[in-house]
Amino acid sequence: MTAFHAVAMLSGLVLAPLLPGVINRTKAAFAGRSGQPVLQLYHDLIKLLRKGAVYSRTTTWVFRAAPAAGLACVSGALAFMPAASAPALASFGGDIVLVVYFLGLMRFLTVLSALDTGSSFEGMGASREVQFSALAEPALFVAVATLARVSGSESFAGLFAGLTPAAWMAYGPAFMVVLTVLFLVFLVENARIPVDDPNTHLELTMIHEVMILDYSGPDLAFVLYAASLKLWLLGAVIVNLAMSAAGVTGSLAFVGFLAAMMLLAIVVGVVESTMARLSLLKVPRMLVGAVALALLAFALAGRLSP
Amino acid sequence: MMPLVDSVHVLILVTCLLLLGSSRLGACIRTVAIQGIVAGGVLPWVSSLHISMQLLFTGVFVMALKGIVFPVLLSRAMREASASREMSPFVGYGTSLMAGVLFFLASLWLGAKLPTPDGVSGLAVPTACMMVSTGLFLIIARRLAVTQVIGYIVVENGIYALGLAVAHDIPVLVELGAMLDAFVAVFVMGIAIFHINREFDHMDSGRLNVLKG
Amino acid sequence: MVLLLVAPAVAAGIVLLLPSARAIMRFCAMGTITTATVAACCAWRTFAGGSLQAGEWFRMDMLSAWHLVLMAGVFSAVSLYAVGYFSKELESGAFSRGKAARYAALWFGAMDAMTVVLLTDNLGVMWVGIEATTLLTAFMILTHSSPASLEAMWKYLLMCSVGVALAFIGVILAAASAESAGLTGAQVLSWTHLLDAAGSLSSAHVKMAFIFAVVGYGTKAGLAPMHSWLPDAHSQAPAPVSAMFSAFMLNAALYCVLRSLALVEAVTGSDGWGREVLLVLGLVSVLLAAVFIVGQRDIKRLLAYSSVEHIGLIAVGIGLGGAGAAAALLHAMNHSVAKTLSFMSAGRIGQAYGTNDMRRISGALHAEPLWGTGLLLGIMMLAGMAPFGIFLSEFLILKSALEGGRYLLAGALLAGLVAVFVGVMRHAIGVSWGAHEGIVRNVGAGWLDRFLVAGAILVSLVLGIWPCSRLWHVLEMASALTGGMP
Amino acid sequence: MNLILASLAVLLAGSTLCLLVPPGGKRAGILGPAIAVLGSVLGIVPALDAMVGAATWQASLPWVIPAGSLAVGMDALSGFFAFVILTVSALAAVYGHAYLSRTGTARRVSASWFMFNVLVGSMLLVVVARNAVLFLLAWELMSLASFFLVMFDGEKREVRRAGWIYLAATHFGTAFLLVLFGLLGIRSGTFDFSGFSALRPEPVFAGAAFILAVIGFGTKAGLVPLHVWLPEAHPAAPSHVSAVMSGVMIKTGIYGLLRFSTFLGAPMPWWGWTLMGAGVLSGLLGILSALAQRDMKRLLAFSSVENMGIVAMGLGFGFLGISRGSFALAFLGFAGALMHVFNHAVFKSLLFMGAGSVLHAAGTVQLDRLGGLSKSMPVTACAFMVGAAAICGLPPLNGFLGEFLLYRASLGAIAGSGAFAGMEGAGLVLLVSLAMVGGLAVACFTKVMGVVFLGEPRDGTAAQAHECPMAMRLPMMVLAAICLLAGISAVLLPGFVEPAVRCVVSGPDAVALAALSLPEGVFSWTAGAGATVLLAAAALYLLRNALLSRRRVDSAVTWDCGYAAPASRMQYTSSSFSAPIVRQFHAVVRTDTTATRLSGLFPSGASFSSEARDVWREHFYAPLFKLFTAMSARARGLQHGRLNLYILYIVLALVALLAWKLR
Repeated sequence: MTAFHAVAMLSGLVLAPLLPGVINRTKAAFAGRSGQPVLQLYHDLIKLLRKGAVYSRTTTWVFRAAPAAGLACVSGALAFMPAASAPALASFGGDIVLVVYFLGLMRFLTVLSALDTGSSFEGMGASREVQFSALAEPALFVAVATLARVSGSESFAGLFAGLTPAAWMAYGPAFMVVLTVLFLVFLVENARIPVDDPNTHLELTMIHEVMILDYSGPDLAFVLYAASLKLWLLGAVIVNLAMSAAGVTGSLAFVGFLAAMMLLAIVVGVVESTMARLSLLKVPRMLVGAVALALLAFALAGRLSP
Repeated sequence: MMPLVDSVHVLILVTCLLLLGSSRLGACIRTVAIQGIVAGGVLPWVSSLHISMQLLFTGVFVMALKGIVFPVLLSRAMREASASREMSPFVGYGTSLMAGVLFFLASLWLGAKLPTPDGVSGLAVPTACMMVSTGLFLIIARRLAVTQVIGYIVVENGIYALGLAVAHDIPVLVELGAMLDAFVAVFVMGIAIFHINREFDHMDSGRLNVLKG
Repeated sequence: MVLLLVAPAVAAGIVLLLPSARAIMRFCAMGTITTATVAACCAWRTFAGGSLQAGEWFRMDMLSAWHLVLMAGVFSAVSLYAVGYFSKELESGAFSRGKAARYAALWFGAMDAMTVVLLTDNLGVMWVGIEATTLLTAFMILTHSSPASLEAMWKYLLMCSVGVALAFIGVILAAASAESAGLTGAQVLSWTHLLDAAGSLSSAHVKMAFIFAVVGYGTKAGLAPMHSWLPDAHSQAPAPVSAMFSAFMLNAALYCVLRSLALVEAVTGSDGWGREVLLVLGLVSVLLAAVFIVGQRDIKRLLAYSSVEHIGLIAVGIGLGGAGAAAALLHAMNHSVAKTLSFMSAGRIGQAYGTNDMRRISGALHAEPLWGTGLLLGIMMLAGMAPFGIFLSEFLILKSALEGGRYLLAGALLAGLVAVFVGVMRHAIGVSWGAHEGIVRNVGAGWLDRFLVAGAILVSLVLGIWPCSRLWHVLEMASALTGGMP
Repeated sequence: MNLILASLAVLLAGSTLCLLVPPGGKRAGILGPAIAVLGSVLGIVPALDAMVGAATWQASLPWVIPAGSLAVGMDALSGFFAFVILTVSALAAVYGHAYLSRTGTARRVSASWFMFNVLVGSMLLVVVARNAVLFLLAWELMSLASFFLVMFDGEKREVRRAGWIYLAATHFGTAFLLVLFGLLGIRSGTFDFSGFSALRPEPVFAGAAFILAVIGFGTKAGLVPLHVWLPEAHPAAPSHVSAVMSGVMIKTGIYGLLRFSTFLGAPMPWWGWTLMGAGVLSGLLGILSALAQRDMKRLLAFSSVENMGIVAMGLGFGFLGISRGSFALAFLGFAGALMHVFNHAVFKSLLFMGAGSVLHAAGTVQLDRLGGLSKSMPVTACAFMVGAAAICGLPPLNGFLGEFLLYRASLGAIAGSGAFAGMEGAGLVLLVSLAMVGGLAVACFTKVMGVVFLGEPRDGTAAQAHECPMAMRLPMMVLAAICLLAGISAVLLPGFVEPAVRCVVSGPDAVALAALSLPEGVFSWTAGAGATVLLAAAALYLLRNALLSRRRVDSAVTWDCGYAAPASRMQYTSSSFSAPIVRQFHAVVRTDTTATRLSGLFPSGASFSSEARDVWREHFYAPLFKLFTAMSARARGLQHGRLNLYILYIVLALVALLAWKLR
């Protein structure tokens, strides 16, 4: 392991808070506003870290420990994610599972801390969170498995390394479907429109935001930072897959990767500006659709010849 | 000898039909007594080739038992229960008679299955079977306890006749033992009838159906 | 051996002279145990040294010795139990000296008749013995005179008399078959002689004789569909009588079937002609019992149907032949132990609750710890739970069925057993646990009762876990007498 | 060997001592667990020895049951299960000591301990038996003992019902085992396992035997649709017994399946598919039903069905792998299944103990009446949370390891489609099912944890709860520590299951045997990552503390969206938490709801309740039983009390026999 191996992870850790900023700017542009600065989240984080905190009397140590642990989890997951030509900090066969399960642990803690407050709104959000993720997880796994089937590797690093422009030539249709699925999962997992609206202020309709209502100070900073890291992590999956079609290598690829991440954020912003939030009852249907699409992609990958 | 033997058999068959067709208990008791005397006493004498003292003795014993003891016991039971006729049997009398004919045909078939020893009338086994089946039918198709005991006696008669027909050498001890048992059985049944009558004020065994399931 | 035949008759006479009901019951127990001890000694000699012969008429071989042991055990245990059982009845005034004397006299009479059945070498005498058993025991049902018990007694009497009359036809036909073999005199009814001359017997006669014997003795043994008297008689008789009926009298009748089976198998060349009949009747019994156990409400009727089931199982085992027959004989012993225990306990629990209706009995384990435990474990044994004996013998019977390639039979048998288990345990759980409402008369339990319950459980455990090899050896030899090895 | 026998002797013979002490006194409550602990400790070391493949032995004493021999033995497979059984049982005994003395009726304590020790002893005997008759006896003894333990609170109607269903189900399973053993015994001429393993059965026979084994052992293991007894019996038992039953007893079914599969020769693909099918069904149905429950112990019981489903998936995948010649994949399947067996034993017994403590503290395990217990019972809450996270398969706890191996197996099958032709379908099924089940498990256990331990008490009794005594806390802490240590010291673990798997996959050649090992360093990666994340979390937490130490930290009420009078009863309940998910799967999980309509301007007294029903029980077993009862009720007309017809039966039987035999 050399210093070079840390580049992918470090870039994520440093640049992740940029993504919400880009998204917000995009949305503001669509709305004709000038909007927040792109670096707004960095300011927020620093400000929050300097503040004191207010805790609900109902809460226990679970509530206090969850943000720190959740941040650790998502950072741990990030260690296995390459950034195009920049290799992952660590990689081994099956790290896909570990990454997904680190995210699972983070969700576990978030949900528990929401329930810890005893608020019925937070309970509502927690319930929705686990419901949607129970469907999003299979979709993600099958989508990734489709890639694994083609590339013959069981780790993220190997996965993307194994996907060459040649493979894209052969499996292009399947990969396009996989991209769609991954994008859906990305939206769901990061609580974006059309599943959730991060900007709403009506507790009844929120999912992720309502679960963290009671956090303040450094805890809220951890939570927000972790959310942006998760956005980066899942975005990286999409971008890595898309980048593999281009077949560029070297530092150019890494720069391309960063650019693509920003592009992804813009796309999200466009989606959020042009779409309405789905009715909560329709979200499961969309997710089942995602699973079905993923299975279709898996079958396609078997049918198409290399 | 054969015509005589056969006519005795026919007589027995007729008693069977009488039992099947009669509703009067008194008549039934008399008929079964006659049947007992004929089957137990007359039949062995006329059908056996050599009459021994043993046979003679058994015959007298059986005749006494079936001709005198059983009818007396039954009549007493009947009187105590103050029932003189079977009012509504499970199977009507006409049907019973038709069933009797069927039994006879079945008995003939069964008789054909069993090789008859030399010197024994071809009717012997069917007649015995006819008696057994008639007795069983009486037990099944009649309501009164007395009639059922009569049926049981007919079965015993039939068995006795069957024994005579197929096996000459059954030791007398066993034969007597069998008779004794039959006697005790009827005796015990008589007591039971008495009890039933006392407890339930009727001796309709068709109504003895509290215990079920 | 002669002593065995005479002693009960003498005892029956003595009983009539004793002054009080308690003395009679005590004497009854002592007399029974003494006789049983003698019987056990005789049986032991047979196991050790082969058949015993006593004159022309009596003979004891492995099969009869085995049943004699069963009889000795069942009669001893039940007579001991009866002391406690009836003393409770005496207190409540439902029992008197006269009844005690009649009961005890009939008890010894029945014992004598059954001993005759087991020891005789003569078909006719055997038949007489069975018929005598019917007549004697009929009045034992009537110990507590009630309309229901009278009805039960009447049904028992008439059905068994008719059945046994049919069996007599079998005796006659068997004797007739000997004609062609040239046997004379008492020989025509002697098992030994008939078996020796098996080759030259008239097979048509023997076959028909067997069918009559199966139906006739089967009625008395409680094989379905001739079993109908059994639940009535068992439920109405006092518990000691039910226990004796179920745990041994049925076996005595089945013993007669086994003897006939040996003959017919010898004549037809051991090709299973007769065993098939037992297989079918046994299977029908098991399945039918299953159906009746599921919805049963009366605890003693439940146990009675369980007897039908187990007699059916024994019949199936015998019908399978070979190791199956040996297992069936073992099963007979297991069943006797378990059934004695169950009926003893059920009787006392019935006394305590004043009813046999299982819907009104609950929490027996709590209300009557000893008898509740006895009943629960007894029913569990009967249902075939390991590690009790019945589990083992059922397994061996089943294995034997599989060994013979009778998969369908094994499947049906298992289905029946599972159904019985499910049905019977539902009742057992309801009876044993739960709250006991209303007044429960405490029937108590003396040291003798403890000894009986613990003894039965222990015997069943030993039979299930560690039946000594000598026992198995005896069983194999005894089962060989039921119609040869296939 | 001697130690194992000594352990058996202590457990089985020593148990009778429990009956000798006065039933009510304190002595029974100490003697019983002491015997269990002593017996277990004696056996653990040799079991561990055997498990790592160090000490295997066989011994046989003559036994007089026909074809029986007192053959016992120990190999890695037995050692593995024996280790699991004894470890959990010893801890459960310690827990039970305090639990029973607090909640049990004093009268029955001694009988209960007698049965407990018999249960532990018979479970041990099951895994060391090397003779089918002995195995069966031990198997039945196990059922019997556990039945009595379930009936501990027999005065409750639902407990009686549960006991009956349990007994019926276990006997149903045994019936199939009887046939299985009978067939094997006849085929090999002996009932010794050594004779069984010498069999080389043809496919038809082996297939039939496999089906029998799956039904027979699957009933004990609680695989759908043979699971109906499990959610009834496990909650009904006292909690330390539930821990043993759910934690280890049902595993004997897995042991039996594995052991007997080794006698049946090379597996066929459909064996694997059958098991995987049962596993997927159990996994999904189990976790969905668990999610719908409102009773904590029933929920845990259904979750056991789910976990056994995961184990069955792994086994099925393993069999499939062998039949297709992919030994490396098969190894992953088996190893994952076995590891999950161990893990489930640890965290399920932990969770049941936690439920027991809740019952002990708050007097109920109805989820909707609990809440906020973590303040009054912090140790229990902490241990329970570790268990809950572990059962969801989350790293860095032990639950992750088994599931990870299974994921590896499925990904391996998918990624290596060239080499393992025909396995990618199975891999996909495994992957999707695991992901589904995993996601739902998170939903299920966040619900329990959140509703029971977090938030505010919903009920007066829950508010007065108190921490349980040390003897109850200690076993939970030990188990939680095992969850954590097993998760982050994973480097040691391959040696744990590898020898056991080698026992199952007998027969392949040397090359295949060489493939039977874990990929190098897999566990060191997961363990390292887990430990790192744990350290990072700790560091971040310290950072947070450091930041806050210089700031003002206030406390207030929970943000209630401006509502004026929040009350604890307004909290999300377990039903409301799980309702959306359960509704989504209403095809397989039915929830009956009863609600009173609101009426009037000022409605009052509204109520709402919901109850989850088991589809299989409601729509399959209950109608079946009803049908049988109805049929038997009709057949009972045969016994109508009419003597005449009874005699007619005799005559008909006679005629029928005559007609049949003398045609």
